[in-house]
Amino acid sequence: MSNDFRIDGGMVDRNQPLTFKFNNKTLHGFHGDTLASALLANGERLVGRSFKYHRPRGIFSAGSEEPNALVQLRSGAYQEPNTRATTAELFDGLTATSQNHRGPLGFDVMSVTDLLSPFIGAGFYYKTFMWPAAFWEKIYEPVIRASAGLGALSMQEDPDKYDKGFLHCDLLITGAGPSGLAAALAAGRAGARVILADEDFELGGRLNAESHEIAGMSGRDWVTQTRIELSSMDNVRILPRTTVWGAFDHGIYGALERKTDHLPHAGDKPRQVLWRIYTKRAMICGGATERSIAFANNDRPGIMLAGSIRAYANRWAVATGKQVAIFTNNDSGWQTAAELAALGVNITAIIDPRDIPAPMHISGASIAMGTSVCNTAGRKQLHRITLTNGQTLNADCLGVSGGWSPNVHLTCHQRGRPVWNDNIAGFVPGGDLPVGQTIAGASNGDMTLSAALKSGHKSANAAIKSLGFTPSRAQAPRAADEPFAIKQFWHVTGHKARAWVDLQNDVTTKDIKQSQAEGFRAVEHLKRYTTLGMATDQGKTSNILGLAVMAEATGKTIPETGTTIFRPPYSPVAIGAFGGRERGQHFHPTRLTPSHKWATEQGAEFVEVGNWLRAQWFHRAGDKSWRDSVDREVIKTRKSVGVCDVSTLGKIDIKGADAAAFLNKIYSNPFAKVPVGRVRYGLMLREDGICYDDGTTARMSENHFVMTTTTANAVLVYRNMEFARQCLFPDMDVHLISTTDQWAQFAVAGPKSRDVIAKLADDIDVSNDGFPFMACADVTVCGGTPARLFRISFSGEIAYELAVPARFGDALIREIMAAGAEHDITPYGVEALNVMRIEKGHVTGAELDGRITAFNINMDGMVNKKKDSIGSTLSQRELMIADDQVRLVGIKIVDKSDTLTAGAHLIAPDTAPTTQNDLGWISSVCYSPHFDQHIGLGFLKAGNAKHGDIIRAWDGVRGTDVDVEITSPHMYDPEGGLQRG
Amino acid sequence: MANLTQTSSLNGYDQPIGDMRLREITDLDLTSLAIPHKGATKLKTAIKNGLSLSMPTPMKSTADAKSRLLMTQPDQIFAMTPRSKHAESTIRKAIGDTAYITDQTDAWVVLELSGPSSRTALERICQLDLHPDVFKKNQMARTTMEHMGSMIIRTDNDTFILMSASSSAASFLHAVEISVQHVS
Amino acid sequence: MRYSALSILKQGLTGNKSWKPVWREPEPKKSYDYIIVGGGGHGLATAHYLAKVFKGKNIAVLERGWIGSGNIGRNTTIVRSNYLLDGNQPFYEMSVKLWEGLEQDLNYNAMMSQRGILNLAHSDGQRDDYARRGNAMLMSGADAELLDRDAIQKMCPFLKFDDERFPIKAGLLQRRAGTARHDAVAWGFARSADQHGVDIIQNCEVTGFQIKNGKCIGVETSRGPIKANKTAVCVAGSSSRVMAHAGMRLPIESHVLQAFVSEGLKPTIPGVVTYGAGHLYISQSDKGGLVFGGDIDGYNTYAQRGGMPVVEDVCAGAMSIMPMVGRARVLRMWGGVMDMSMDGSPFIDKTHIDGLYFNGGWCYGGFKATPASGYCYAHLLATDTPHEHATDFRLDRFMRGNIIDEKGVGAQPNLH
Amino acid sequence: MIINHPLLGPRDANEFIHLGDASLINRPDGMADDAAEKFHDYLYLRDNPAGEYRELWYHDAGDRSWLVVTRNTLTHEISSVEMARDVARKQGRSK
Repeated sequence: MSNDFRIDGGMVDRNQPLTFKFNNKTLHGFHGDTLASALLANGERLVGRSFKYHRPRGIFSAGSEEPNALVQLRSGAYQEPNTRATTAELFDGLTATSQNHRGPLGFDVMSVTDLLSPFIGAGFYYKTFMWPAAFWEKIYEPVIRASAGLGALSMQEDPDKYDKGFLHCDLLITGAGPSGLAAALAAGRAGARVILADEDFELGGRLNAESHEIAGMSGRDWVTQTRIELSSMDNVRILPRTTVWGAFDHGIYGALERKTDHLPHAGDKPRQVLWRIYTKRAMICGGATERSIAFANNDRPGIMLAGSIRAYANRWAVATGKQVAIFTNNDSGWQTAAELAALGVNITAIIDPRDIPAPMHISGASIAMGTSVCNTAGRKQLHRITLTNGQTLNADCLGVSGGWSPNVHLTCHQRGRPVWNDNIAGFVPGGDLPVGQTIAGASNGDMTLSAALKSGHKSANAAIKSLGFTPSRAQAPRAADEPFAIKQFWHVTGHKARAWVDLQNDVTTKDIKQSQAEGFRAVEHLKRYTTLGMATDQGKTSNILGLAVMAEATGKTIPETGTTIFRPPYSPVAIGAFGGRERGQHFHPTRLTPSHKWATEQGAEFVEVGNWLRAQWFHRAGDKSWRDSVDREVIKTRKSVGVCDVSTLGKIDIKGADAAAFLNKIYSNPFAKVPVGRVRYGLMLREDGICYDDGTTARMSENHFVMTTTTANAVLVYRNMEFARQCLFPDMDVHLISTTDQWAQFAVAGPKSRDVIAKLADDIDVSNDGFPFMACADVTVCGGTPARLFRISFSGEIAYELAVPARFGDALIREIMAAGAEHDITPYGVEALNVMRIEKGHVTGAELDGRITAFNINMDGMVNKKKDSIGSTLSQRELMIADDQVRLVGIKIVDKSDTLTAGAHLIAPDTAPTTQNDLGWISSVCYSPHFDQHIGLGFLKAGNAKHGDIIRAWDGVRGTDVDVEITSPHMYDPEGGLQRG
Repeated sequence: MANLTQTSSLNGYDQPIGDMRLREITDLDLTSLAIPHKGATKLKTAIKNGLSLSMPTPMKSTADAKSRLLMTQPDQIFAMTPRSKHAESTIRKAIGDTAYITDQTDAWVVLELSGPSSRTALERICQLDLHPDVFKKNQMARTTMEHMGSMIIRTDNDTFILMSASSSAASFLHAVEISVQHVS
Repeated sequence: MRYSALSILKQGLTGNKSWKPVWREPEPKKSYDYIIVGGGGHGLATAHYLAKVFKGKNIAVLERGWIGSGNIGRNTTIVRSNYLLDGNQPFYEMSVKLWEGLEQDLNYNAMMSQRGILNLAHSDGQRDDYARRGNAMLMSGADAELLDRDAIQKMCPFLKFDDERFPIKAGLLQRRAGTARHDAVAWGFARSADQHGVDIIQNCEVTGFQIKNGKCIGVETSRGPIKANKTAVCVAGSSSRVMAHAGMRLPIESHVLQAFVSEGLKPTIPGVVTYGAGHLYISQSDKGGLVFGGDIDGYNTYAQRGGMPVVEDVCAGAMSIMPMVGRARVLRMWGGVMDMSMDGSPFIDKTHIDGLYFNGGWCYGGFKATPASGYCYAHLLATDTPHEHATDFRLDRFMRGNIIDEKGVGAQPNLH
Repeated sequence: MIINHPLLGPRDANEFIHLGDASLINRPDGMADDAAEKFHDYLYLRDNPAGEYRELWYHDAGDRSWLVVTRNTLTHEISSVEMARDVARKQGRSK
């Protein structure tokens, strides 16, 4: 196999060779590799193209900060764009393709944009593409869009599953590097509940990437020993492959665990789990990220962060070049060089801009102090560098270290504003940190190993002590402090070619200078104008460099120029993971009525109403369309008898000595004196005087009412009544018990309904005298099953509603059907219900849309002015009861062959459909078999005075315009004789 | 006329999944006992005398082998007692008119999840801290699971009662089932 | 400097060395005819129209931080006029018309892109509601189309039409709606206002009003007192705080609205799509990021951050109507503080204090309103009468009962 | 956010529904002469402070209590949580 760049050692498992494909080329790696390490081992240097100029790019880093090596991982519906090759674990059969190029990766035709760079610098698009105006959408923008963007979605439904979960701990430690592990040991040994999370699949952080000694053993052995100890503690939970991505209020952290991304297939398990972690304390042990230095053509494949070269060699046993040069302004670059040399990597040169003696000697390497790299050559692969001393060197890999930036991301999620620290040349956490959060190790500016271990240990002990735990006596693990001197050196000037700051978004030092010249000097202006730090890496390697270049341009210091803050997430999180299980069938819970099984057997078509599935109509042999079914159901109900499951209506039992007084406050019409055994229609207003619900409420006994609400508003009505009960009338003896799910309730309606009820109800006189319109009673049915019977009517016919405990609902509907068989009883669905209520002029949610007053629905008389009920005062505001306000009207078409449509607006004959001429709208329509035509309900300005008028229903979006006659809304049996019969 | 036959929300579902068992419980009466204004002391005595149980407190249920009482609202108790013919009358016999009694037997679906991994499974659906030092035996809470209002009671180390609205019983079962499957 | 392809070419060939600041940085004068408090989109637009259209002179915009630092720079960039109510729709349609000519008016490309907005309907009732709204739009002179499933399928084949719960039944399309580049709108208005002589003063916080005998004669600022004949407050997000300096309580609460952007992707979504059975609106920026959002978090706050439930809710919506976005990743989430008014509609009005004017209460809909808000506010400032399309945006409308409640949820700001 | 319920201890705010300013407890007398003006101010005008704020939350997925939460709108720090019923009684409301 062609692992030409593989060296000895490392943490890859050579006993588990893996095969994978990049751009269709078959390559080989080992278990423990990332896609990036395996590509480098195979000598693949060109892996992608930059965002704007389509410059050839190689692997730049070894972690989640990667700006260049973004690939489309997997294929088909599993294709995952913009995946960092540096964090993708290698598995057998992995496929990946490069992205953002037209034609092969090596010959991207879009790279012509690179030649146009003088004309397409920062903000160029704000200054052009304006003429002619119509060209923007048609020509300019499509071209921009096609060349922008990065990877592509498959456009197929994501086939994977996602899950969510909830964890609780005393102490969350994010990052399992030296400080995080030291912290976990301290807190774990003291007995605190600890969660230790790391985005990597190996614990250890930089101890895997570098060569250190801790407590007398190698850093890597110490990690192993620590992992074993932590794993043995019941109170410690280790979450590798888990990125803590957000710090939210009150100690809540968001984390994403990648469960199966390292496997060829997820099986039937979730691919990722989105954890919400409730913490009492949290420690950020997130380490630091290395950054680059700006110099001409510093973006070529082969130019990498120095520390990542060290990581590839130590952890993955990969030499990233045959001739490696190091350009560093700090001591860590020298340690990198020394370790690489020790591992047998050929170091050709070390270039350091500092005017100090060379910190060490590296065998075979030429050393240039006080010198910088000022240019490079090699389009698809670095092959030469030029130094400021005029020297030219051959190199196929250049490691750059511009210093290390503490990972302060999670400290900024709640207003924290990092502060500049000159000693480490970086921002450290500052400002308002999230409550309960502390920071340790390099994240806090403790850049050396011993300091990191100590601060992890110490901060953990302080955190658990504040929770009442007694820290163990163990000391912090011992290690040496490596040298960490740095000179603030950002930018090699004096060369004309572009020097990159943000590699992914192609922001160069020239762009930053132009931004300065044009007045975009505030940090946020700079970012927004140049797009610095806006790419998928969110500027992890570029923000501070950009700030420094701006500071240079304005002649200010970095802290005077500003700071850099980060928003969640720390690294990007899949939309699917946020969505979790809530997809398709399980987007919301589904509620089923007690007769659901029976209705399914009866050929019901169901419709979703506020999570309920309700029978819309029942298909019968001979029905040619749904209209046939609905017409049949209406006609048979009006002629004989029909039955409908109305269990979805909200039901609230209201109990207590003050129940009647309470309802009198809640309803706008009087309720104090409803007799026991009677039902009353009630109208509920919001405090602003708008109707929001209506329904019937039955007084079952002195201290017991049963309220019905509309299906949609059950929860809201309950909540509002709890508000009134607890906050407005706290001493009333009244109690609310939601009983919606307790009862199966069926409306039995039609002239023969009394016969049906008489057969079912035990020992009750259902004659009109014995049980008149608006009567109610606790009864039993079918030989002793407890039930409630109400004589109420929505259809306008003689009608009853019969309720039994829900477990008897299936049996009851079958008994009702049997009892009604002699009258050819018909089940009816919500469509027929709707037809009958429109014929009758009853309002529903289509009318009560949250803007409608009692006045609008001609029920102003129901707002009792002699009592103080919710909404009564504000319902009387001048413009809400003005004569020209809309009123509920009935609508019939003039030419019966026309159809009516809901949503049409009402306008006068011979006027244009304009806002000024708008007279109202149609809220509900249906075909009425009774009237043999379409009818509707609607709202018309001063509509009460216009019954009999002919006007127009104009429906521009549907292209219709029909003459209609305005009528009373009570079209069917306006006197109401039938329902009282 | 024949008595009406009963059905249960999940037809007596009972399944072993991994090292766990998930089943529907259908042999209980559920009633809510609203405490009349200033009537808590009276009710407490009545419960002691009539049900031989002490008054539950906001997070702690009281129970014996047959029955369990929960405090579901500051002025409402929830009783889980052996299934009888008429829940309200049965409770009224025990405590008289010391509370406003409302039958809730049919308003809830009751599941029991038991087995060593049950807490791990519940991590995927229940946001409460169920660590045995925090959520102890007989502790109860009302909360939300997959956007469904629910109740959870720890009846033993690895045994939990989970309750939710009966109309969405199938959705609730699915949510619990998936949580169990995902960790087994 | 006039911007054009030629200017870019010239600069490019000469090393991009002569670009000038887009706006001056003047010191504040002792007094102005007009002070506009707030250098956000609306304030800058007001300055532009006041100077350019209404020929106002001696105008300053005072900005506490950097211009465009408020909600103009932290929104989901949607422009539309698809409102239902008479009090709103003509105003927003006026705004869309101003957007359509904005680039030429400003000589600045704000990338107004009329890619259309599609509101999906998932039930017959919702379709009828959209019909009523679409008709109101047509009546105001706007465009609107009620699409059936097939027409939607042609436009957006990636949607999940046969969702088990909320299948797509219809949609309301406004083709002239779209998106714009938010920051550029602020910069474009600022540049034009500056060129018309307006002093844009950054880092100048108003700390009080000088009120004498019931008249406002100037402001106190962090850079000293400044006199003004007319003081126009335009600080949505901070309205209550600023107006409290004048002793006013407003029908406004502050809430946070979060927005989200994904990593850059090749063209995926053509225009703006909204979900009718959940909380989601989504579009794609020119850079390729999916830009999306949903409901406000629901509690009062002045902190520009929200919680996890909203992003989960919004993404669940996305997975329901377009499950092909599952593997796209959320790159960044942020929050903006909204002036949530008591009926969900804004205010452009005089106050009871002579010389003090108020513009605010834009809820989460202020971006699209930017040009019309600026125009109508400038009209009010210049003429002391409301513009014909902004007659209902009065502070006394709750007293009189002239409520403009698009959502129909009443006096509860977190529901609007 | 986490709301420390006086009876139930800390609970995720997602179990609660937010209503608004705690002054909504002080519903005016609808029969008073100046009721129209009082109700306007009560329902529509807000202090909307940037800082300490007393607000009403409802424990929807919990014990159905209404709570008065004192929370800082700049930092979200919660300094006290009370049962709204107790607050209402303290403010003189009864039946």
